[in-house]
Amino acid sequence: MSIVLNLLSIALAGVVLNVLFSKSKIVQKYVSLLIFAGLTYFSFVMYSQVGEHFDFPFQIAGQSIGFTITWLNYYFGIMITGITLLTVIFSLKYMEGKDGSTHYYTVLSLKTFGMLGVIFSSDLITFFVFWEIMSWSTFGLMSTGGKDAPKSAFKYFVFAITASMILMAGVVLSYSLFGSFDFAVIHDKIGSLSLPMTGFLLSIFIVSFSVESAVFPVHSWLPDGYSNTFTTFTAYLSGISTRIGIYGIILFLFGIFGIQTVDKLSIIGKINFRYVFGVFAALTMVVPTFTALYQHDAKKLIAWHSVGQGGYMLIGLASGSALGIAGGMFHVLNHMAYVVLIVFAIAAVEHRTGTTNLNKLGGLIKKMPVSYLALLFGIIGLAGLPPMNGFVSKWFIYRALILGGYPFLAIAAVIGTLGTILSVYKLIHNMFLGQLPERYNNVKEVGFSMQLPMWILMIVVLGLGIFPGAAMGLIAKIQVALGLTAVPYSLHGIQTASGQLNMLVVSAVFIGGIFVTWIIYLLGSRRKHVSQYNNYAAGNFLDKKVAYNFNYEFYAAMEHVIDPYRKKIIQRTEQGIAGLTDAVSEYIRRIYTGMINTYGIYVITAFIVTIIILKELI
Amino acid sequence: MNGVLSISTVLNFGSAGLIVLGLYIVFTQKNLIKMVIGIDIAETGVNVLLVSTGYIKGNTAPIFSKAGLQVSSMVDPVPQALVLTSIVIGFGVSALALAMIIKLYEKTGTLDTSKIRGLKW
Amino acid sequence: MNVVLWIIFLPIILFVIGTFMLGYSRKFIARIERRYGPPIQQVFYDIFKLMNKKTNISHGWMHDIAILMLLGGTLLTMYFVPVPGFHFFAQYGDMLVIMYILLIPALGMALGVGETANPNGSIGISRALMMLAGYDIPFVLTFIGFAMINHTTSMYDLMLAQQAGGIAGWGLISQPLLGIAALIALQGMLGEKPFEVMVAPHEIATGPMTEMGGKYLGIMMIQHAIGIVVELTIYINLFLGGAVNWFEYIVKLFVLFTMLLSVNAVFGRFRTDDAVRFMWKIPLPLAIIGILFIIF
Amino acid sequence: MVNPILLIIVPLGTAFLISLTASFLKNSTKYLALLAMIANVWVSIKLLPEVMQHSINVVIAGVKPPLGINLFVGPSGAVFSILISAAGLLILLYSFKYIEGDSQHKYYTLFLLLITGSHGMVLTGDVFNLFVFFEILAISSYILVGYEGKRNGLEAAVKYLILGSIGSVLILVAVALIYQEAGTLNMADLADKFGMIDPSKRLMILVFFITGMGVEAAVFPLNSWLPDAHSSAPSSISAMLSGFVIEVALIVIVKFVYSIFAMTEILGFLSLVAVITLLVGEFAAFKQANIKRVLAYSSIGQIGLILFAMSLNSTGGINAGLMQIVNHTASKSILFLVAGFLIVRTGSYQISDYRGIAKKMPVSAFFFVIGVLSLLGVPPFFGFFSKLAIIIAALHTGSIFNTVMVFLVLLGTVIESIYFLRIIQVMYNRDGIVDSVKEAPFLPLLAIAAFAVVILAGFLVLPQITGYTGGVASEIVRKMQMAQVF
Repeated sequence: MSIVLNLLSIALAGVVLNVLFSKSKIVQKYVSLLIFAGLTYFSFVMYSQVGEHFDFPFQIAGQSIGFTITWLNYYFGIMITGITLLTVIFSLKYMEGKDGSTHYYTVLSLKTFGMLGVIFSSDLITFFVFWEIMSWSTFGLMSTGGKDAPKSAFKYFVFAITASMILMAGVVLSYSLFGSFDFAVIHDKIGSLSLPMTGFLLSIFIVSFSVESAVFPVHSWLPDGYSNTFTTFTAYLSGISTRIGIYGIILFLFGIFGIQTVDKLSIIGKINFRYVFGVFAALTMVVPTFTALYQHDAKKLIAWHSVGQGGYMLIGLASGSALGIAGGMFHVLNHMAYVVLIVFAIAAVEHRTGTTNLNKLGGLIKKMPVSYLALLFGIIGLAGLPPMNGFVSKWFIYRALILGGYPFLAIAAVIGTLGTILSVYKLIHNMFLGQLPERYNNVKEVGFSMQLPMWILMIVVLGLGIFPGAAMGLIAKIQVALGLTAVPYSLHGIQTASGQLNMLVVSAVFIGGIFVTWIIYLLGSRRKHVSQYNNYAAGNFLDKKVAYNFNYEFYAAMEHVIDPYRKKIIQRTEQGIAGLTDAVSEYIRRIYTGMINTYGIYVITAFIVTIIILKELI
Repeated sequence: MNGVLSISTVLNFGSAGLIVLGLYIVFTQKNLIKMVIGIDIAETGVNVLLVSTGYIKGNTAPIFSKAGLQVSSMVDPVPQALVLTSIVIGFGVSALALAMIIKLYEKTGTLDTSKIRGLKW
Repeated sequence: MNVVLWIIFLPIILFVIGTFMLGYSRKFIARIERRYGPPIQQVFYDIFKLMNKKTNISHGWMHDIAILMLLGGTLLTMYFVPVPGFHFFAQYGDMLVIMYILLIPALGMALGVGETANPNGSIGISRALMMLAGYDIPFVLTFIGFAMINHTTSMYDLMLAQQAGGIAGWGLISQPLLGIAALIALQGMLGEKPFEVMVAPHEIATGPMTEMGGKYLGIMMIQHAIGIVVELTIYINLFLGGAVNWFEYIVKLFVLFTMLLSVNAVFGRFRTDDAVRFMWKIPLPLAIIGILFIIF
Repeated sequence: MVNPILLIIVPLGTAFLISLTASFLKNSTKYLALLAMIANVWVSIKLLPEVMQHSINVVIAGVKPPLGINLFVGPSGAVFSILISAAGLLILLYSFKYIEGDSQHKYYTLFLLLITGSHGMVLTGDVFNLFVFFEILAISSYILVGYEGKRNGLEAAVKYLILGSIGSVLILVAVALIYQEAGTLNMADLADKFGMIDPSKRLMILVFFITGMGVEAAVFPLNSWLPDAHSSAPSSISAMLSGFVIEVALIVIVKFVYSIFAMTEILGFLSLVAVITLLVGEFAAFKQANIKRVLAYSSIGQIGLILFAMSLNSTGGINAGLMQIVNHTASKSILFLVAGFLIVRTGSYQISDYRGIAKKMPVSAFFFVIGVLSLLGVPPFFGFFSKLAIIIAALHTGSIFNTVMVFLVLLGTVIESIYFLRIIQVMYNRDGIVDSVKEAPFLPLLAIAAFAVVILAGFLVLPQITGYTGGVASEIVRKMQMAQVF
């Protein structure tokens, strides 16, 4: 019995059991905990069976369909099951009071079932079947948990159904071109295809995956979709759900089409396919990060950032050099770790204070130190500063872009990073720093079951930051499996001829610096702790009534500079398309006028037209 | 003179004219009952066409009324059987149509199709 | 063996140079404003006084850790920037690492000031970060330009490449556009007058330093001194061909610093959005044109 | 060897038996109808295995073809009889609880006449006999559409009647021309002789027949009666009309074009008309507020899809079209039947009034979702396999025209999924205002469940189904010969 089937049957059992035990909440919670623990165990144990193939008993259109385990889907498998387990542990307490928890756990296990099916599929049909299950369950996931969750879920659905229809066209087109759905067969026969057709087929697949991974022009569904639902779902979705699109891009760009064929593709002679894809990735990095500055809701801010970080992964893949691709893949893992950590911290704050509105929070560091620490680790990772993991993959991507000769993509990456640093500080400042409002005086830290995932993720974020080699080994195996040159890595960084990154030394020197400062710090006399109201206020006094934070419009000046350039092109085009469909359907609806005479005239005109046309044909 | 106007061409064009006339009535008249009459005219036109297909010049009706009648001197009986059924069907449909129009008149109070447009778009 | 010696003495040497430069800067600006100004070693006295203050107000544990992060980060950057005679750590981290480590002190200060819960501090930090976004983009672009020419991102190799070409090999001369853009960006990085939006004593009561007193302010001044030297050294290594011996290094430091001070002494302060707009309207296009020259 | 003629005689006989015994059997006439339907299902199932080997030819009243009327039961006849009788049986069970009132027996008589008409059209081997069964089918559906006697029902029935009569006039002209030219009415004989007729006459016959039958098969310009008729008929009847009546008319056209007229050059035109029908159906349904009108327009869309599949001039295409017919019959019937009780319980046709109904009618809402998902072609449901087969068949031809058509079909599916999802979102809305509504009774739910089983378990028996539909496809594509009939 293939291990993949164990995974899928456990996930499916999760769905069934949750529905059965919908009445008793306790059993439901621990059943899903058990299910996801089992899933994680199996996905970790799977490394021994990489390369094993399993066929389904029945066939579709004469083609056998099945699963196979490769290093790439092993890598994604661990991420999916790991994050789902942490989300479930976190939501044991988080979902306690809320209604709709049956729906919550059922759809979560259905989505995991869909995602695992997608990544382990070895042919286009299974890929498409589980892709549909996944996108429908994402819609189900997103439609609960907030007052305007259904509206934003509907918006996601419109994008998702278009993407899956394009994907279906691609699946069947490749079947009719190559006569088989199997990835391996298509990989071998891809060379035989004419260049424009390969380009057309590749762009079909890439477009449908870009919709799922929120690349620039088609990203507008993500911020509302991810932030209007339960905060734990925001973590889960921005952590791993959009990265299945990235998995698709990696699989098709490198696994099936292969880097050689992709490099042969070029538009108007000079600009090759990867560069065009890189430009879109660059836009995905810059635009969402600066929109994040404007957000005053924590979840929306992070949702915009997960769009921006998706741009980093894509630009890494688009650079095409071994370092860049390794950076892109590594960034998927890093991003998952720190973004889920950040959103767990936001969820903890929401759990205690009931709001994620940045204008109303402040000073929670005094009451929720662990969540503060979690958010701090997360934002350092997100901003990509050393000792945290975000820095390592960004360093790879930067080096690949600079040495690969893509200056303008590197410029976009730089702009993106700075935008991230600004908005990320706003997040931690408005929530945890500044004056603590009166109403949050009795706020307590979250319980252990919510802290445990935070601690685990903190260790992962810091651990991967200092010892990136742990994950680089797996990524090197993936690169070799995909036919790319692997990056020479070591436990604490990489050693290439043209430059070396040693995170261990960087962190050691940083600790050394802090130690020296600590000694200087001890030279001075003891510090005196004072309350927040004992503060400089230009001669005036601060007390409970007048406590005020500088939260509202934190970057007013930057918004002042950027505003003229924000033309909201995306929103206008979307409204345009929606308006067009409405107008067309309104016009076509009017054909059925209700007058029987006009219906008769329709019949006779049809009769005459048929005669005229068929006269030529026969 | 009579070579050109052979009876079958006359009947063909006659039935075509009747059908076109009937359909014309259906498309232009606003009154429902006039439309049913139009349909009836069209159906009679078709029946004429059906009967005319079986016509063989100089033969008699396909009924063994007298002794000694040869089958070869009879007109082709098959289309006539068809016309019988078609007439019955036409009659049935018109009866049904008129019954429904009466009920519709009770409900809407008018026979004018431009006014009976409850269901549209 | 001498690596360990360098590791111990480098911070002290740079602290001394930095503090003298700050003292010199007060003297230099005073002279321009036709007054004598405090003695060169005044900054030493201030730091010494602050470190021995009895009452050190702190608003929480993050306030203390922030101070550690602040100076710790600057020391980290200091070790990675090659200085004449000592470039042991340069092999472990290249220019990109340095670019990012530069941000750690800024983040540390931001967190500490946020903890002090003083609105003036928060306004100062938000201005500082906006200014960071302003000057950092052109500065990194100039570095990207150089890295593309020499196909390496290690600062030490870039420095050697410049020294190979003698005076003509200097970054400022071989790529004038990038050099000028970086110079203007450097002005913002050091927080000199036209871009001194974050300290702005008249508007937001010295911004981030509002609630810092006693040894906290002392450590901040130490950090400020070492920070200035490190940032100037980065510019020297990239654009003025680095320094072979210490004498050349100190001369370049003072000449460069004087140029920046002279600009600082005569200019008023920009409004924050004007400062950012200036940074994105002058140095950024310059840098982009410079890079275009390199590509084509 | 059970005689296929039973499929026609049993419902016809029972229909008249019911009207005779209505006076003293009162409301128990429906059980008679049930018996007739069960008999029909049993006969058609027994027929299927035999028919797959060789087609059965039944001679009526002793007169051998080409003069006498004969039933020609090939695989297509058997498969469609199963489809008609099974769907008819389930809808009949549904009507037990749906149709009340003392004039029930009229409903069941017409119901069985409709079944007779459908079986007749599919089984007959004679062109005029086809016209007669077409008329039986048409007349019974006119009355059934206006059965509830409300203003909308009657208006729709009258419109349907007038358009239907125009259609039957055109068909009758075609029959007359066929007899005039080919001198025979038997389909097999006609197939042999059709080649010899001179082209202009062939064109006239073809156009008259297709336009006439097209009115009933709801092809684009001719289907203006469908939205009114299907939305104001009682839901069980709209389920039957959308379920298999329009599909029967469509398969007759396809059978004539392929195996009798053998005019495959016109298929390009047919697929263009099909895609136009699809797009018109989907776009018109996009902004509807009345739930049954949405489903009616969606039927137009689906008919467009089926016709597009069948006009691909390949056995794969027809096979895919047949699978889509099975899927459409099952899922559209579910949607109409669920809509039926939605309307009965909430008393309104407007979708906006069903806000949060899923809480009060969870089972029917769940079945509604399954029906929608299968109609859209979402995997594990049967609809996915039929849609996949259609697109594979379309892209296999490799022509650019078909690739463009496939993208239009996919656009249609996107539009379709948007307006269906809007309905589902309204039904599953959290803050439901619908309060005093109770679930639909058990028997209708059982009927709907039976349809749902077809879609859910479809992929388990996929090889068998494709086997039978493959037989039908190969029979249609092969040109009919006189030899087959003897």
